[in-house]
Amino acid sequence: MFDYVWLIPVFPAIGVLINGFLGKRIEKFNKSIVHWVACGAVGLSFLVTCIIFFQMLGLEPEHRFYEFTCFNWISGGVLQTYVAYQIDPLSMLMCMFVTGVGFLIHVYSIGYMAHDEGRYYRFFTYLNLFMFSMINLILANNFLLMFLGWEGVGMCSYLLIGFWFSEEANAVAGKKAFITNRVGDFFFIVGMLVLFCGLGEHGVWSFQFSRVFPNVHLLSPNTVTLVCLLFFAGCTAKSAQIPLYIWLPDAMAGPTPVSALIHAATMVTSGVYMVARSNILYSLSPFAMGVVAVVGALTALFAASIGLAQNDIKKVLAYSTVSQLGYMFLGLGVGAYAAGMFHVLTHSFFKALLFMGAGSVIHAMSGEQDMRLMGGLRKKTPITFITMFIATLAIAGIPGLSGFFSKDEILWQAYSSPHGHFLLWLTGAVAAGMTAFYMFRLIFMTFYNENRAPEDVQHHIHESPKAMTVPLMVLAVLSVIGGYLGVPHALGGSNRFHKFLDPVMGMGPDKIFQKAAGGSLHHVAEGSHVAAHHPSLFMEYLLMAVSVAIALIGIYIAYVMYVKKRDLPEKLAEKFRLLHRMLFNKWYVDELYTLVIIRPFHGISNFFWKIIDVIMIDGMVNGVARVVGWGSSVLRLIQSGYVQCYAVSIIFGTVALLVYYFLKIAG
Amino acid sequence: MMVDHQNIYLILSALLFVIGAAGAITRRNAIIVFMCIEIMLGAVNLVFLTFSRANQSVEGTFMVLFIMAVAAAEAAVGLAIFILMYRKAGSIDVDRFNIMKW
Amino acid sequence: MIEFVTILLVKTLVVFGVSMLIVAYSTWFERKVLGHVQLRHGPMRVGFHGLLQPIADGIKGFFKEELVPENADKPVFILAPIISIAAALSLLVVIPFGDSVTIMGKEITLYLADLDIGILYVLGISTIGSYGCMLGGWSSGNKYGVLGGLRASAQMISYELPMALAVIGVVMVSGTLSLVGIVNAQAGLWNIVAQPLAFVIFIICGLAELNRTPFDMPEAEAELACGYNVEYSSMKFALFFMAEYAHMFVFAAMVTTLFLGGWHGPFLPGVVWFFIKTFAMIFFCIWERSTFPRCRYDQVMKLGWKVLLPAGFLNIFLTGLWMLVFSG
Amino acid sequence: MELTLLILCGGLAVITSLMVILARNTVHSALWMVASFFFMAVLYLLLRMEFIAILQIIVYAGAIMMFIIYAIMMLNLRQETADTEPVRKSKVVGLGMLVVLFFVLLVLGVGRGIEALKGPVTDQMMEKFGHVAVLSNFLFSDYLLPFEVVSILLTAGIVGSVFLAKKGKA
Repeated sequence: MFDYVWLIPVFPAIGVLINGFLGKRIEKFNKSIVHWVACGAVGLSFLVTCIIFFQMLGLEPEHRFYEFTCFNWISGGVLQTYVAYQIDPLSMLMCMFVTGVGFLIHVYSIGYMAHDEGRYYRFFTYLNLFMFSMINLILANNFLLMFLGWEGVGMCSYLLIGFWFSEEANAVAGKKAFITNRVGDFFFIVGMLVLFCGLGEHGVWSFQFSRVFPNVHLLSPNTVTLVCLLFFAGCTAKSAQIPLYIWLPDAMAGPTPVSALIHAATMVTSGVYMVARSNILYSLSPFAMGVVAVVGALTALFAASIGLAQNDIKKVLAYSTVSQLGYMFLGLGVGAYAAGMFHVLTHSFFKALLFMGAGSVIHAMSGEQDMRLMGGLRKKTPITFITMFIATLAIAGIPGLSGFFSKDEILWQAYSSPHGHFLLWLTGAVAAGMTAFYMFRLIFMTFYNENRAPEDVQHHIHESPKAMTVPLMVLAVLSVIGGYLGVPHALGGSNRFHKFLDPVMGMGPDKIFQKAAGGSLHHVAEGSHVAAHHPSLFMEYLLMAVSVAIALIGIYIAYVMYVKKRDLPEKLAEKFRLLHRMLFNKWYVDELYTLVIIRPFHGISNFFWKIIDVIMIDGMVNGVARVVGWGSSVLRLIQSGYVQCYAVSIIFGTVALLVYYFLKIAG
Repeated sequence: MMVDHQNIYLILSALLFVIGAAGAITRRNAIIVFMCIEIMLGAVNLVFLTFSRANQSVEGTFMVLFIMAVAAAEAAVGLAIFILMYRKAGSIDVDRFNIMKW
Repeated sequence: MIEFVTILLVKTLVVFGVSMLIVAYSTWFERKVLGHVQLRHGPMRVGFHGLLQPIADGIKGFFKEELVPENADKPVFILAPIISIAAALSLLVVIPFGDSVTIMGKEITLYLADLDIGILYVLGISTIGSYGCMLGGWSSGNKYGVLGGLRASAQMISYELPMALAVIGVVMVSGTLSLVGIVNAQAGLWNIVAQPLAFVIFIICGLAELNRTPFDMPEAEAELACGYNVEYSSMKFALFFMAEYAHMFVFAAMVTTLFLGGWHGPFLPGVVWFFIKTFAMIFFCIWERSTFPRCRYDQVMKLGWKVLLPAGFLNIFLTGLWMLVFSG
Repeated sequence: MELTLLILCGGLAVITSLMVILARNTVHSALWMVASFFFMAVLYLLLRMEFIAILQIIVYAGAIMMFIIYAIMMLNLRQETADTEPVRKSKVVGLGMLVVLFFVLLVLGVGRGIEALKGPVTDQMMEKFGHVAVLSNFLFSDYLLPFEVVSILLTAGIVGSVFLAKKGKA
């Protein structure tokens, strides 16, 4: 079955082709065919993924690696790139939840987009195209194909954010996302080329993971650090980290399933995936890891603080996503790659659920997104409420739910791993408290108290259709049980998740050098995840308790402020006016960017346009044209328009050639 | 029996080619110009066949086959153009058509 | 060498003589059949049941006054009937009247030449024949004549194609372009069975090429007052007339050769079979003339281009398919 | 015998071709052209290319010239229009160039081209590739692609001519 791995990306591609080329007609003919095709494609992908996944589970851990080459893609000199897919625990894990969550969101979209006449097929085409790109990104066995997927998801994100492009704000948000991502992609591609050339110096001209990673020890430490930082710069854009996170909150302009699929569950985690995939590289550069960890921790805190004061339900979730992504990078940065991936997994469940729940709420509120105008939805939309509540508990890190296990593991690693530090833990813990606060603030403002919406909207409040609620319920179940994949040793679990990822993750620098000495890649991976120094079990319990306590405090404050004494927020805002305004306006980061980057950029562009382009380049081009025009006006005199004159000139040329030939052989 | 008069064939085709070319550049009736071009093609065909035979290879023969096919296509389009010319200008005198200039 | 030339000469003379006789008497035959179809007697006065009528007609042709219109292009006017009859007679060269016979210890083939490309020769030369009609009509300087000539050429061009396509089907089945080869290939199964569609197409196209009713556009008496040969008289007209009947004979012989198995047949000698089939075809030509009304000109064109041409392609396609499937 | 035939038909081909460009009457020109094609066909026959020869007659004499005469008749172009304008200089120059061309061709082709020969040519050898079966074997194997391309060209030609000659559209 491994040889059929190409089917996974091909199904969505077929969906794209069908809906993309014929969608307009199909939609006119029968709308349900469109979503049957799209969901069917992703569902089949998911099915194939499942089969391969479980087949892989049946193998010994050291055999869980397989490469399948489809065809030669780029063949130029030393560069031989194939469209080839790689099956290993990491890629299959990502693929499982991307296709799985993707499928659920496709189904959810059927209900959510049902009223979008005429563009229904386009939405599903984009979604399928996104799935295709994302699968390529994940399954690729080389950086170039990964980059193709990387760009593809970026493009789909742009298309989907600006899906309702008739409103200018949406189009602007799309552009913002696209341009910000371009900046990151630029770094990514530069990093890729530096890596390629750096390895090429040592005779390894390849983008292929299975050739690059076993050879990274050949690189000089500076090169490794440079490559890692460039890659991470790419990730900051795609995975919305400081300083390039600014696009993600605006990206909420897109339809809610898009926010759930792309901007919460899948695409934004591709940066995490990329770092996890290149973990060997990062292991070789402690400095780069430090940067990743610090940026991740700061992002987690920073975004959480903004989330405290937002009123738009989707904006809150967006900043929450940024914050959670920060956690993942914190995990990666301290060398806990598996923990980071674990959080990717659990986060994708509850964040997709939250977004879809938010979508359901918005649906119920006839498109209203401001939480100040909501409230009291608990009774009218019970399923949405319960599922969202579960997700909120999960994200807040309440013990027993998935978020707890993954977040706690990251925090523990931030403190305990060789790369960790107490300050990192503290930042993370504070951010966790803030998370609990703003998430419950969201729940309380939305579902509790009385409804503050206008009369006519209130009448329309209703539970969403089955297509929307069923995915919610599925995800709710997953949010609850998802964490039990990786119950840590401290809580009596066996931490299966880590073991599963070990063949990919467990390659510290020392192992690489061992490998260079002659050992085989996957054998050394076995059992290597034994940390060098191991703080006591008591410490682990203590930190766990502290973080849970912080979360509970956050929840309690939220309860007090938004249910009990509802005038308290006003008063607090009055009192700490400056802080509130800073938070409310997102620390003025967008304005700062405008001032520091965009304005000068406009100035330079203007200079290039007015001086370089108009005067110099156009001048040259027009000058050439003028010279040619003058020459032509002279030459045109021999163009009489009479066919026979032309024939004579042809004969003249023939005679001249033949005479030349004759003279040449004669002389 | 030996078959060998290549020189005569070549001289003949050179003559025919020059005759055709002379007609093509001097006659004013487009249809006659067209026929002269056919004479030139015929001369070329003769050379091809002569050398095809001399070199004992079929390539020349196939060249001739394809030239004939192209000539047929050319005739169809050419005559359509003549009819169009006649319809537009009431004449197919090539000296009256010098609009193909700028 | 001498012997070879002698035999060839004798054969040529025999073929020419017999063909001319057939041509002459097919005019009589046509008038008789037409007469009987229309419940008349046809020519009865000259000889027994008008048997000497063709000879009388010939004499009349020789002795009538030669007329050349003032407006005519004289060289072309004279050339036109010559082209017509010459092309028709050239076609006799390749017709396989029968298999070889042994006379005085010599094996003599009953055809003048077995060309490698016989069927192409027939198609090529029969096109040349239509120059006669075109030029005759044009050179008379008569507008009916010009119209007739134009119609003749348009009709020739239109019906050449499906005819050639029909022949291609036969060639595919037989695997040779030689007429003798095609006849030999029908020893077991006649092509009319193997190629029924081609047969129908060939017959219709042949009638159109012969300018016979219902396709006698170039000379449609009612509209064009005899068309291309309106200004012709005496022997020049007679040549046109002869060419027409010679063409009909050649057509009948070609149908026999291509579809009806040529000289193949039980009991009787091959030559006899050949002539039986040929006369049956000639009779068919006359019979349908008396049966069908004349088509309109646009109908003729439409039939050629929109029905017969696609049908010809279909036939080739089906033949190819059939060969592909059944010959492996 | 063969040489006589060659010189006779070659001479006639040249004379008829000359008549094509000298005849004043367009139809006469066309008729000379037909005759010229016939003599060319005989020349091909003398080269043992009987298939090409019959194609010459079918394609050129049978189809192309038929078209041309049809067009001449339809457009009623019996006489060329009277020469009112003076002969252009370029035509005179062109004729001069053609004379040079002829001699260059003679020197180049006749003087040197024959060196490419591969020895004497026998009739048996010629049988091998003037024959239809041999030609068609090549045509449907080695030359299949050009053959198909030519078929597309012909289709394009038909469509193009129909479009061009269609009334009221162009």
